[in-house]
Amino acid sequence: MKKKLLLLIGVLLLAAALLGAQGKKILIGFSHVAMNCPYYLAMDKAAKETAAAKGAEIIVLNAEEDISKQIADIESLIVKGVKGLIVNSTTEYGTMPIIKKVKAMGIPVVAIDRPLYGDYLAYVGIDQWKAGELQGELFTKKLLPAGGNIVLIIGDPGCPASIGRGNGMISILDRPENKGKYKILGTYKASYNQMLGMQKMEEAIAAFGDKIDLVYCANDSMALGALAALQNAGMTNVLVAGIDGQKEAYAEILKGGQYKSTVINNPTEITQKAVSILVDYLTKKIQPKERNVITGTVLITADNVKKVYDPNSVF
Amino acid sequence: MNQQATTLLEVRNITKSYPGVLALDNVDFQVNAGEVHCLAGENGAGKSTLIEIIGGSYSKDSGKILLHGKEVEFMSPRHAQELGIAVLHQEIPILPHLSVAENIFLSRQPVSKTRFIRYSEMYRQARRLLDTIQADIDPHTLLGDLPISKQQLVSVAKALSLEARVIIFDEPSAVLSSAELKRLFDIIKSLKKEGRGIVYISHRLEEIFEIGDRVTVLRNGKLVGTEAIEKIDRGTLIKMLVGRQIDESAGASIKVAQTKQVPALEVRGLRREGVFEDINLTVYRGEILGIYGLVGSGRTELARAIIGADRPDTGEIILEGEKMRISSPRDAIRNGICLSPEDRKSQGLFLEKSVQENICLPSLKSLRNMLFLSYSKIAKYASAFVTRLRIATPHLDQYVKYLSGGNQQKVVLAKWLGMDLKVFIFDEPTRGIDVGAKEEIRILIKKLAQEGKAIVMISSEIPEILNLSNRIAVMHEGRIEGLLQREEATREKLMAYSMGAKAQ
Amino acid sequence: MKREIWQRLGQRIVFLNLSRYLALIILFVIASLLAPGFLSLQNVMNLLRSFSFLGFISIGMTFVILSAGIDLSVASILAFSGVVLGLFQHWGIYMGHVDKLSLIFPTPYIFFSVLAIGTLLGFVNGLVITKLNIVDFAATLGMMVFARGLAFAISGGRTIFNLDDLALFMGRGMVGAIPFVAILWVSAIVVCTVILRYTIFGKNLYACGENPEAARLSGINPIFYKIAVYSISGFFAALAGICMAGRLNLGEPRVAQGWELDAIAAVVIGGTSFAGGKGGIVQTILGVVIIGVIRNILSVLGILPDPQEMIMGLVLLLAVIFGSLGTRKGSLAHV
Amino acid sequence: MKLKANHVLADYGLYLILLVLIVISVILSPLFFSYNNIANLLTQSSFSGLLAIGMTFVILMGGIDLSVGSVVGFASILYATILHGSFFTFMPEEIFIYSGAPKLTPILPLPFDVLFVLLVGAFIGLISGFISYRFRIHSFIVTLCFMIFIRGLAVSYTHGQPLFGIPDPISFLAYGLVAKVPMPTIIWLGISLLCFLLLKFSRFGRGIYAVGGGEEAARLSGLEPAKYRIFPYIASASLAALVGIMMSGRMGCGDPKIAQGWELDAIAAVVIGGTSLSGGKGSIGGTVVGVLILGLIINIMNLLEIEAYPQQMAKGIIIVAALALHALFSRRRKR
Repeated sequence: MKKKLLLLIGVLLLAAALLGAQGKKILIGFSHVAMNCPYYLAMDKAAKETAAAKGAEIIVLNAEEDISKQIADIESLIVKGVKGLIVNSTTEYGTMPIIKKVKAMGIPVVAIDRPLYGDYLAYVGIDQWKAGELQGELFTKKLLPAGGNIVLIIGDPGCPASIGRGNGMISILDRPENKGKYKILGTYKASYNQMLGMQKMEEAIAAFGDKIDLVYCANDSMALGALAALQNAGMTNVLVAGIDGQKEAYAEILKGGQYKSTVINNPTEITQKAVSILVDYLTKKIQPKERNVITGTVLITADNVKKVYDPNSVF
Repeated sequence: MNQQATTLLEVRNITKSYPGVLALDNVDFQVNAGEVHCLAGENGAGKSTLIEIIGGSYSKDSGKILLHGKEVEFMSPRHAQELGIAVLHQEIPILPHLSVAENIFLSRQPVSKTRFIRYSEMYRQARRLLDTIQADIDPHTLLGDLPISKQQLVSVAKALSLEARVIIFDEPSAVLSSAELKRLFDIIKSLKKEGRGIVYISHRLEEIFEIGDRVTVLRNGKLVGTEAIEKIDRGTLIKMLVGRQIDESAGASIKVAQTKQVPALEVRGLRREGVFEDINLTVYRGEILGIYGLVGSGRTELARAIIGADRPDTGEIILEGEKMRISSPRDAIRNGICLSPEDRKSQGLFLEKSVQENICLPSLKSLRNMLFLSYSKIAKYASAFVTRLRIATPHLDQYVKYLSGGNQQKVVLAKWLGMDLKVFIFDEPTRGIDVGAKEEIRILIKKLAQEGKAIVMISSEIPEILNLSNRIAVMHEGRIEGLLQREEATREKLMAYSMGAKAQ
Repeated sequence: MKREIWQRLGQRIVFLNLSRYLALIILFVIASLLAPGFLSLQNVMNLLRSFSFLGFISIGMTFVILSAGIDLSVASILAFSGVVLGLFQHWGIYMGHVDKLSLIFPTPYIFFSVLAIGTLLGFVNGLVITKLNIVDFAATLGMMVFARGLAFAISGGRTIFNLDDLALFMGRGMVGAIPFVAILWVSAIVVCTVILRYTIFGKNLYACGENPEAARLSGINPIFYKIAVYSISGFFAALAGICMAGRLNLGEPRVAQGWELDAIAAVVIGGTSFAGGKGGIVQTILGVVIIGVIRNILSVLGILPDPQEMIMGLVLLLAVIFGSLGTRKGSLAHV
Repeated sequence: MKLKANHVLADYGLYLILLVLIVISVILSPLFFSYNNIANLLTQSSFSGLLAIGMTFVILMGGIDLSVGSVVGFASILYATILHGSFFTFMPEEIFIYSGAPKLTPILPLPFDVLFVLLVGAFIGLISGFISYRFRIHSFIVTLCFMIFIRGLAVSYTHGQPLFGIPDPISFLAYGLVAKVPMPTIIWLGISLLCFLLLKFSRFGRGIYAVGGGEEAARLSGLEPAKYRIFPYIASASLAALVGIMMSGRMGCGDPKIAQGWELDAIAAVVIGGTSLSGGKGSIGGTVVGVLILGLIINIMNLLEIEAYPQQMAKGIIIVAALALHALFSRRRKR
């Protein structure tokens, strides 16, 4: 019995080896943070398409925003023998040790969308801080020049995107000329998800009611959720702002309603860049030009929304 | 007993009260070395409270407990055990998933210097203990797999292992058949010889007279008296117990007509693998068929099979001439057969439900207006039975668990009386009920028979069987060993048959 | 002695189930003091609506716990039904964020089929428990994981945006000043109360819950009731799922994570015993309302979600301890 | 002979299942037998494995502990806070306080801060155990309240922020190798062995079985239930705290949001391992195997590149299937 078993194993291993030998395609892994909003889905789609175009094989694993699952994902990607890794890290630091381990095994890591702490080949994404500042500028200059109360809805605490987008905005509010004019009523966490955005907004409404002048969300999905909540509560005078440039958001801005602004952060673009950087590095040994590849951040308001709005776009 | 015998345990004017009731009202009680001291009293007389206090489960409100002459305070059952007092409870505390040996040595397992349990040693000691009481039990078996009677023996063994000076038996006979009881008595006698003090609690007077040296009688919390057995007779004892004279053969006055003609229930070749085989019985209208047998002789299983609680392998059940497909108690009841189960508390009643709900449950169909239950009808229905059966309850909404055993049994009966059923099966209808209530129940059963119902009564109390039944079937190891007319039936015959010895 | 006094007091309180009404009244007073607008029609209606979703599954849970079972799968079934609803309304199109509706068949039928699916899942629970005799806890735990996974799998983990008006009405619609969900919920309460108190089904259910063997010997078939209650629970979960989807205007597999525990908490706070056979819908509603009101108060106080959770936990604990006072064996006897 | 076979099935069926699974996985994926993968499997099983051990104690005693997941998160963040020199101080309203490079200012020298966290864990267990025992409240409810409370606490006092910076010895606990065996696995199996000995060969351990089998019975046969009823919670909570610390090492930071829903995984593993939820029956060995079975299934599905969602579904089915087999075997045994 046992002998037979061993024999069987041997044969299988051999077969596998042969199969492996045939597959010339280079294998890369993408440890994705979640799939709970269109933004991430667009990234997923782009990653697969680009990889295919580049003649590489890609495995995308979804960590469901659980850092421990992400670590496990990365480990199993290693087992599958990926030659390179793209990581959209759940928290800025959480992946640090495992990244160190990956690096030690000589597997290059490209951070995407969220900067991570550790030794990576390149980071591709927007300047989160700048995105926050742009919004901050808008609030202080246009939307609430006289000051007001702001409700902040971020993704996950510890997520670099939220940190940058939040702090960027706050840094503007903290400028000397704005001192004391603005108040952050509360900070809610909705993990970039529309439903949660709505539910958190409802809680905020219950808590602060009419005090709220503006809701600033760390992405458009949550902003759309918040918008729905506000409309249900009939609070049509509260302003809403998001980030990412999701097409539903454009549509809302186009309506010229209470949804005022967003900042372009194109998932497709950054993913394409990230994948090509990694694959080129692996196949053609091309070192990326700069370590931080920052894609453009453009503030989108009612004025310039027409230029970018495309109802048939993926995102 | 002789007064100069050393007193092991003495209890001086103990008082214990629960919210509402005075369970014990300064009661005195003592146990001498080498005597069997019977403790008697109707349910709720305070027997169990007393032994719970002696056993350390409850704390007393006032009074003294003296052990070997000096006062002690029992903190917990464990403490009491350490001081050499063992209680064999009525519902034997068993840990079904642990082996016999572990149940005996729980928390006292023999350990090595490194505090590791030495199983081999433990089993050896257990083996030895079980041998001393001639119990053929393998200490490795899980206690849960043993029949109750053997579990009882295990707890005796535990008591021995505790080196207990005072051993309290709380109604052991309730779960033992006469043969097993005889065995237990032998053991008790030998323990007595070793100079231990035995406290024996029972409802069955004959036992008290058989085993006891002295008897102490309690009645609703008060001490009625302590007498040496040889000084008193049955009548006076009953008087002490009940506080009034009752004629034990009151039931006998009611004559049950023997209408042989109409068979109500016939059982043909009923068989269940390893439980009982080729059972053939016929019960006629208006007769009481007694079934006698040792615990484990398959009588209860037979009853359960007849009403479809357990599925028999082969055999047919014929009700009033027509063959029945009975696959669940539900069908049985639909066709007019009901069972009042052996284990009243866990199978017959809903202790957390009111008297009313318990009585009405099976007959709710008839208590509706159109679709919905009418509580007025329900109340009327229930109260009718409460008065008819003289169920002693403060009100209809009283939880059944607060009733005395006798009244609980009456509630079980009431459940079935309301629906016109043809066959009633009573499994141990008077177990653990006090003398007064026993009689009432028996009379009820006879009345039923008079009304022309067919009745099967399972009992391990020979006098009861002899007194009530028209015919008596004796079971032994899953077979019907003999079928006797009441006239020919005698105590000896029943015993013999139940032991499997066919009498010539 | 002192302890006994406490016990007696406790017994009386528990017996009349007063403690809970008391608590509720106190809560209302506090609330209306803290937030003048608390008892305003508007807010009360909002509260009603917010109760309803948890309320539905709590009703189902009550049935289950009355039968001495426990159902961990409700929240997952809720999410699953929401997703199914979304898919049925976006049939054929590439699942995901599409705003064009394409119904597989008219919405009412969709509702029916979703309810049927939910009930079926519940039915499976019952079947697994009774036929494979697996403990309720474990069986429904399995279903919980399974159904949630199914919800994610069929939606590919995506949120399905935009439902049709009828679906929205289920969640958001108002009849006069009253939210439709609330009406639905209250009527469900009434129906179930009647079923439990005034029908043989109800009585037998209580019986089975307390002592299946005795029930069996009195001619009741416990297996039937076991399966029935789980089906009911599944049904209400599906109903809640539809309403929730309507409220959020999306089918979302992540919805209502951990609600099964809230529901259980509500039922228990209400005073339905884990041991089965004791309690009822009304008590459960009490529990739901108490929990809901406390949450609302905390929000009104402007306490952020995280500390809210913390306080919630403490309050629940205290509530349970208070409820258990007196009864010697405790209000929630060890099963 | 046949009877014997049944006994073997009943007693060792579980190990059989594991064996079969291993064979299947080997056949399905050549990668399975690689050192990397096995190491992975073990490492990832270790954390839930440790929780499952604690859970085994609780379930053997006839209770259930839902709070472990929260305790893991709490311990993780508490440990990190201590390392940052702040002791139970709630973070200010600002959320982004801890971005930027960290500077460790431990308030206790290394072994002691770990010890301290473990003690805090033990204390939590003590409280929940005591409440459940003293007030006779079903442990499900008590630990449910604690689950909510402690998670709230953990998330509150850093506003959900992870705290960066964990000393190397701790990361060694998570990533270190001793003779090519992952450190977590060594800890897990080591502790399993200890607990096995405790349960099998110590009077105390047998006492836990006894109390689980029937508290009143155990009391009457001379046990003092209190300590047996409370100890399991202490064990489970302090093990959870240990896991929290190890997780911090694994992540290089303390994170209050981790380990959500792990309690259910642990429970699943325990019941798959053949420990009965009604208490008094089961073993550590079974639990270890249960953990391995669950881990194995997930692992092999990863290797086969099955998506995360179907994996979840499979998990649900496996829980039920395993229990069904148990039920079948033990019924066969009874015959």
